[in-house]
Amino acid sequence: MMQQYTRLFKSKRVKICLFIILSFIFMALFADFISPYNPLETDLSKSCRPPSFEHLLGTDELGRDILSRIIHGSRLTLTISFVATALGAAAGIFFGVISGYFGGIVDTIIQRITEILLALPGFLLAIMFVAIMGSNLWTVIISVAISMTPSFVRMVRGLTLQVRELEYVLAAKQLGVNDIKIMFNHIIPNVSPTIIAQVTLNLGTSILFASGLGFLGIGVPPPAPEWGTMLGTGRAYIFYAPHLIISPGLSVFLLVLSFNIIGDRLGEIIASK
Amino acid sequence: MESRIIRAVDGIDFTVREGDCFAIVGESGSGKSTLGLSLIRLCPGDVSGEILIDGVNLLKLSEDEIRKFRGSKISIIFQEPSSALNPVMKVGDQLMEVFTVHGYSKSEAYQKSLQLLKTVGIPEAEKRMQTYPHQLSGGMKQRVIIAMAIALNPRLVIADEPTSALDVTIQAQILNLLKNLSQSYGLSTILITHDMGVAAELCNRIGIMYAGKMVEIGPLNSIFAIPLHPYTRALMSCIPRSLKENLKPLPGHVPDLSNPPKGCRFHPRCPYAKEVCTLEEPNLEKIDDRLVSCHRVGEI
Amino acid sequence: PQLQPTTTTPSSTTTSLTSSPTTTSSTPPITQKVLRIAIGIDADTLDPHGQTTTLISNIMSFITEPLFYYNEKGELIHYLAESYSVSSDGLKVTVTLKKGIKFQDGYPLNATAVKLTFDRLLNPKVKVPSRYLLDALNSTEIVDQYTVRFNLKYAYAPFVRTLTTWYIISPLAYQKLGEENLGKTPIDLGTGPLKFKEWVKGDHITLVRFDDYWGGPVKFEEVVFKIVPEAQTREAMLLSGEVDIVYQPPPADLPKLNATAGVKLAINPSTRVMTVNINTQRGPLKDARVRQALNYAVDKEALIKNVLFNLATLADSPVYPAFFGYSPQKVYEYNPEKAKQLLAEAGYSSGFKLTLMVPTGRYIFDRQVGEALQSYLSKVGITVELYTPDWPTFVQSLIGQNYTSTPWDLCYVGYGMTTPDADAVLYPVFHSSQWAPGKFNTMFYKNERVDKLLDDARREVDESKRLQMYAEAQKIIWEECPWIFLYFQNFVLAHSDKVHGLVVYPYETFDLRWVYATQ
Amino acid sequence: MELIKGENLSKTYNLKISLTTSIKVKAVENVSISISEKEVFGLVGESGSGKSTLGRLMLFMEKPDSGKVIFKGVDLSRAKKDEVKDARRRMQIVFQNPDLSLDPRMKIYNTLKEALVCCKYKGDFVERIKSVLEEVGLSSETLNMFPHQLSGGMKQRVALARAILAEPDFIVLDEPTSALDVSVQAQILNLLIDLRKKLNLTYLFISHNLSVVSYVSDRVGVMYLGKLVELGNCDEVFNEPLHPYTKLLISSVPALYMTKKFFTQNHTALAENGEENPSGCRFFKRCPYAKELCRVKEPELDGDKHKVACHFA
Amino acid sequence: MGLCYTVGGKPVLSALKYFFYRLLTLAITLIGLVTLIFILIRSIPGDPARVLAGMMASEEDVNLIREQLGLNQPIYIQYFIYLKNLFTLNLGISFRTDSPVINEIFARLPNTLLLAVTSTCTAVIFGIPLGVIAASKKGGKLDFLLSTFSIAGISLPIYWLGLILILIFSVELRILPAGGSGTPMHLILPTLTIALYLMAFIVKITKASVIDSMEKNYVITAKSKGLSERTILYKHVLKNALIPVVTIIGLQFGALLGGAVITETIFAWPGLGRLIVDSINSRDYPMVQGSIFIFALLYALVNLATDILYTFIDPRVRLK
Ligand SMILES: Nc1ncnc2c1ncn2[C@@H]1O[C@H](COP(=O)(O)OP(=O)(O)OP(=O)(O)O)[C@@H](O)[C@H]1O
Ligand SMILES: Nc1ncnc2c1ncn2[C@@H]1O[C@H](COP(=O)(O)OP(=O)(O)OP(=O)(O)O)[C@@H](O)[C@H]1O
Ligand SMILES: [Mg+2]
Ligand SMILES: [Mg+2]
Repeated sequence: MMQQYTRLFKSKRVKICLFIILSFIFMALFADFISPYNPLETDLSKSCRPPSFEHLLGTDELGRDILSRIIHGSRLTLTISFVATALGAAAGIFFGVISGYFGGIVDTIIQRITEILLALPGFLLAIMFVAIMGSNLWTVIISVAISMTPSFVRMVRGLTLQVRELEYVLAAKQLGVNDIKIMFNHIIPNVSPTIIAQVTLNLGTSILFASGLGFLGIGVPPPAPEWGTMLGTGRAYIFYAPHLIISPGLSVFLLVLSFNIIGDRLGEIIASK
Repeated sequence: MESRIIRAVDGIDFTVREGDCFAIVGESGSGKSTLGLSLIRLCPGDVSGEILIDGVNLLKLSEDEIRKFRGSKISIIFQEPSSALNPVMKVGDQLMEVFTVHGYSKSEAYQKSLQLLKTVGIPEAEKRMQTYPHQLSGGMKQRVIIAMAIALNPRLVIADEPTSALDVTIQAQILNLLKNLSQSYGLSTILITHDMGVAAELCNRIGIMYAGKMVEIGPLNSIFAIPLHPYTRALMSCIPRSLKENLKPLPGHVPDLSNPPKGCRFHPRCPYAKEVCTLEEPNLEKIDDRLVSCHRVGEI
Repeated sequence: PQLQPTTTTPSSTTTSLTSSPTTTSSTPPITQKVLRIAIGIDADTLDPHGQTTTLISNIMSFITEPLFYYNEKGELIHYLAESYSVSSDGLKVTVTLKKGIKFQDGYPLNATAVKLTFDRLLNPKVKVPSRYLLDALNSTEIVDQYTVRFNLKYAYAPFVRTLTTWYIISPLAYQKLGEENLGKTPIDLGTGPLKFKEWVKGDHITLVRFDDYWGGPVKFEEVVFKIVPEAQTREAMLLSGEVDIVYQPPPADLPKLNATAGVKLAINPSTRVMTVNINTQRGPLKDARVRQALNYAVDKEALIKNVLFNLATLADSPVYPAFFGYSPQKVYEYNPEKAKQLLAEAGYSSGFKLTLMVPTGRYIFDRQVGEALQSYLSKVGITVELYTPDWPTFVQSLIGQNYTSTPWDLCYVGYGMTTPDADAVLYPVFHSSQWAPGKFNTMFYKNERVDKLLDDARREVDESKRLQMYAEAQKIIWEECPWIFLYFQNFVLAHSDKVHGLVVYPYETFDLRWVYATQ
Repeated sequence: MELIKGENLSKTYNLKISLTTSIKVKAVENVSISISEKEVFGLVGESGSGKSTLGRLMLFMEKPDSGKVIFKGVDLSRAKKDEVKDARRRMQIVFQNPDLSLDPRMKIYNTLKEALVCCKYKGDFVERIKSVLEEVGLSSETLNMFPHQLSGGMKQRVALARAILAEPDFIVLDEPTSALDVSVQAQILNLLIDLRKKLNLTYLFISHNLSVVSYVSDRVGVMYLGKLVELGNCDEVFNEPLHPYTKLLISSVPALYMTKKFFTQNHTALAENGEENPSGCRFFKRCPYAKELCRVKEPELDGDKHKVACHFA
Repeated sequence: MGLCYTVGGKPVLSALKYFFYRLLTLAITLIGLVTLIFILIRSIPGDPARVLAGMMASEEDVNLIREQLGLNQPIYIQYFIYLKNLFTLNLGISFRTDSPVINEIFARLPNTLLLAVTSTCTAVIFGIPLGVIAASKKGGKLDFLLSTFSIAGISLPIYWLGLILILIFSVELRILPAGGSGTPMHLILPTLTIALYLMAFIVKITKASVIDSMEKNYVITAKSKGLSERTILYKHVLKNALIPVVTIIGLQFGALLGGAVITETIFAWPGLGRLIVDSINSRDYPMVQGSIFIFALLYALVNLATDILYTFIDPRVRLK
């Protein structure tokens, strides 16, 4: 198992991606120290300045330093991405394992609900959810999490169905190990590799999702420097000051790309096992 | 990915005579399948040495030439009948392919395929041509695969554990079929198996493989009667024969081929091992009607 | 580049519109047969009285026409009406119609049509979003074929000016369609220069020329309003020559558009006054000094210049300058020191926390303005949290709450007024009888003197006395600051330089009657 | 002394064979067997004949559709939950595929510990595990290893150790050696025989390998399509098979040492698949001796010690 | 499967029953969905009557409208009325436009479908061959290029891509319309935007699937018959490899409908996605409920179609 992960890091691509992700994490952690300006400090007289030595990535429509906003924005983006994925995956694992392991009526109910949620495009669900709860960091996180939960449930349930029929699970049952322990000790660890790959991919997807909400203007509320919101705002200035959308767009792209490459590689390794 | 060089087959040297059925027997992982695939040049790794069929060295042929050889001069039957057939292609089409790829017209191919299916004992051949593999039982599938292998009357058929995925009753039928075919067509066959019984049913000569090496080659009857190599001997005594006779199991297991033991590869498990065995690799020596590779063959 | 509001229209007419306002130039240009205009939203209904948006209402004004209208300065002019008179008690308004005008379906314009229109407007079963403007109207009666009389419930001086809103429809068409289908099926029902041709929902609305138009036929055969919700896309369509006129191009691109060859901009001030409503009944905001401090804390000129790309004109009164009753005040200059001082005087030197509600995508750069306001207020020690709900929630939070329950302390909002009279702004917004919920005094502002002035001015028939009253009221309001007074939003159209004769009114509307396009 | 008894056990599965179609498979139908203490009961038959299902039913791993299981005099289908749980712990199983019978993500120690925790073992876990490992012929180094570090035979030994740790009376061995090489198979078979003696175990030994079954079993049952067709002492069944199916099976085994042939080669070329014959004998279509009676009437398992279900045996 | 003893050999579940079962679960799902939407949309603050009446309308007018819309009734009655209407396939009358919801939807639906179909087709036509090429040249330069393209394609924010395409093709080059609909030219940019993402996705899964199939035993069998690599790839591998691809394209079609919200916004495409968002933003309850209902129905039908297509490609899952 450890070998799989060492194999992961043998790839050069993965190393680069990991480096990118770690740099964003570093930026997020030390944003207060490394960002050259206060990301919220407006100066209307300096609005929409193109990149210069003073402002490496230029300034935005209110004269705020874009680099500082990107740096501080990584905090939001990574928070949303990690927390939402963690919540979504946790819920997915919980319901998926229960549904797959116990079967019967519990399974039917969970499956029906999953189907209902899957029949509704996740993005619309998120739009409604944000509309109900008002947009703030938490509603964005929760709506991203909710929209990814059903497919997690599906996947985990499928894996659980396979694992629960395996001999070592049957043997544990015959020994009289209780269901909770079987789920925690046997099922979850054995479905986890596939889940980990999926989670990695979802880290990327959730960023696209959250920044999509931001782009539509219903993401993390202003003046927070969320990348998607920056993109959505910058879009109004696309001809006048294209630099407003270049760096947030690129940041989203790079981070998502890195998560996707790592997730893909993980998936390959797990499949090749 | 860390790469390890596995010499699955190492310095194997043997001949199969026309019309012979040669059995290769050995434990799992001893390199039997690798040997089989190498013979038809389908083994993913590097193959060195010489594979001569009617004097033609297969290893010297170009990719195109060897392709023409495959199916027509040399063919192979695999262990898992259910995965060896393309699940989304009709059985008939898969069978006809053998003919069409070697230059037959469609209609000829169809006629020949029908004939073949009858030969391998599939009733209602016309109907079966139109079915998909999953609609056939395991035994039937194996018959289809056998039909493909013998379609162009090849010089050599390699059968890699053709029956180990099948029930005994069906195994008996398939073995029977193979026997009849080789009698009536004069096929030369290499039968790869780990079951001495299966080898005994079908073959007249046998080679015992251990860890990528041949340890004993000779006529089946004499080897079964008096096994000379300690490994052959141990293998025989592992088979539960008559009722309640105690088994004498062979300790340990097949070595890791990426790092085989020095000297005689069998020495760690051999009750007769002496110092020479740990140092020097024995060669196949001719003893009476067979070849044996053991330092101590005369002493035990 | 600096952009100043420009007026593309030539001199105006005051009483009639028999002739085009264009300089009657010598060579008649080759005209383009089809005019293509990119707009942002689709119509919900084609009912001329059922409109909620200025834009669609604007399109309706090409098909149907009101009794009175305004010119590009915002002054009242006669349209279908020939003349009017008001009784001395102010309770009866008599309007004489022009003669010889025909509806597109052939029906003659007469008193019957006017009565039918106003009866429909008063019918509670009909959805009429601006019905509140007719609050004073009791009934309509036919005096003779070309004269109608409006009987009012109470003397309401601005009444005639409200008549600019109501389009007169043909009784014949109304009868043909019936109440339930009006608005769903395009039909010839007005006296305007253009007729319905086609409405493909979500895609386009096409109008064609009405050849017998009383003001003379327009110079193109057809106009297509393409529905393109994204400003960027609309702009791109103009640049790629797919459309001739673009409704509200993206403000940030105006400098670039202005510099683009072949593109012209029509930028005009509008009557939409943008303000920050202050909940005057809450915490520190009860104190007028605090509210004044808020006014001093915001650099409106910088906002206009840097955030709004000059798409606004600084407000020196809540009333639009061309409106009856406008009286200019001294603008609160940007003076954060003074603001801090005022706050200290009020006992809030250490600051406090407020919530600012801002709609998103409703007004020009509304969210950006919100963020800038937040930033300005933080500089005088006031922590502001932004609340950015979508429009329905915004409206609910604005006018659906009482003064204790509003989820905001400050609210960025605009009031677009269609009646060119100070009463239209001051009464519903500042009179204490108009407190929310359900009404528009959402600042919960109350000043007895102002109340009295506004009450009296409504009933006063003498216009000079009314002017005085409004001047006083504006002065008091200005000093008490229930708003952070900001600016009047500008209205922009971008068009190809082949388009000539476009007239823009300060009501965020434009007129196509004199438009022609060269090829 | 009878240890466990299955009475009229039946189990039907729904088998999905395509998107729209599923069929009912009567995996086990009306089978009764009883196994005495310290006995090894062998079960043979072709693939799909219901051997494993019968094994699982006996373990109460799966509830039978009808019939009952009586373990040490307790009727499990009527017993209380706790009693069933307790009884099940006293019945263990070792599976065919060594790769699947151990959790790949658990160290051997933890896998084995689980068994001890379940039977509420009071003593020192490590001691006990070590001693059992020794019994199955493994060194204590194995404890810290993961399954993938072990060979197939070792895994099978661990699986056996896990079963033994639960202190069972009865173990179902479901083809415990068929995935192993002959050499390793021989080791495991000998180990099984030793353990039985040492620990007074009772086995249900399932296999399709007749020579292996004949090597370890005292009594043997032959299954065909969910039915027990022959049952008797091992020697008797293999030397004097009564049922044509048993004869077919025995003569199908490649003749290395088993010399007795009950059919000529031609007989084995009979239609290979068990086609249905709903009313009569299930072996009808494959049976060279079939008569009209066999088509219409299903034979009962009959006989004294050596039972057979054939009208003409 | 080995031997099995069947009960009379008859399928327990016939094709008819299977479809009936599918329809039943679909119905349950849809009812669940409309209920969920019913609750959700009503939980969003904001009063549809007020939105309709306009900000400056008087309270009386608003109340009047509320009454006309039936919003003054208790919520559960509204729900039952809604359900009752739904059973007669009556989706109600739009608050905003006063015309039947179904008409509004059918005015937009073809546009959304058109976009979905053109982009899916484009993506399939290019994506599958490229995927196959990448797989057959596994480890080569071309493969590297294609895999890089595909992973980048999936990671690209679609809204960004759309804007950049507009910038290039409409503004700079002025060769394609930036938005709107009507002519085939209008279709190009939105199709490209969606197709690029989808294609990247299809390349990825096709490659994986082909590689997976190439490792199957039947490929060795085919080789041993003397077939060339090419023949094996196109005759044996591809059909097997396409089976998972088809399913995923079916699933993606649903995701694509969801993504329509964004693309339709950027390209001013008058489709269902925009309609839904606009209706949410104006609290047009019947319209939101109706269009999501149709959306889900469509998605379910696509999935059903995928299942049926499946049976054509994979003989193992034949519908009996
Ligand atoms: N493609 C391959 N890559 C790496 N190692 C391989 C490959 N194929 C075979 N081997 C290794 O070569 C050795 C011989 O394998 P082979 O399959 O030839 O044995 P076998 O005798 O056929 O065994 P079995 O009886 O299980 O079929 C094994 O150790 C195996 O792990
Ligand atoms: N969980 C299950 N669901 C559906 N069908 C099953 C299930 N388990 C077994 N069957 C079916 O029941 C029949 C008997 O299966 P069983 O596994 O008992 O046979 P077996 O004799 O053990 O075969 P093998 O020798 O292959 O292990 C088979 O046709 C099988 O397909
Ligand atoms: Mg092999
Ligand atoms: Mg079994």
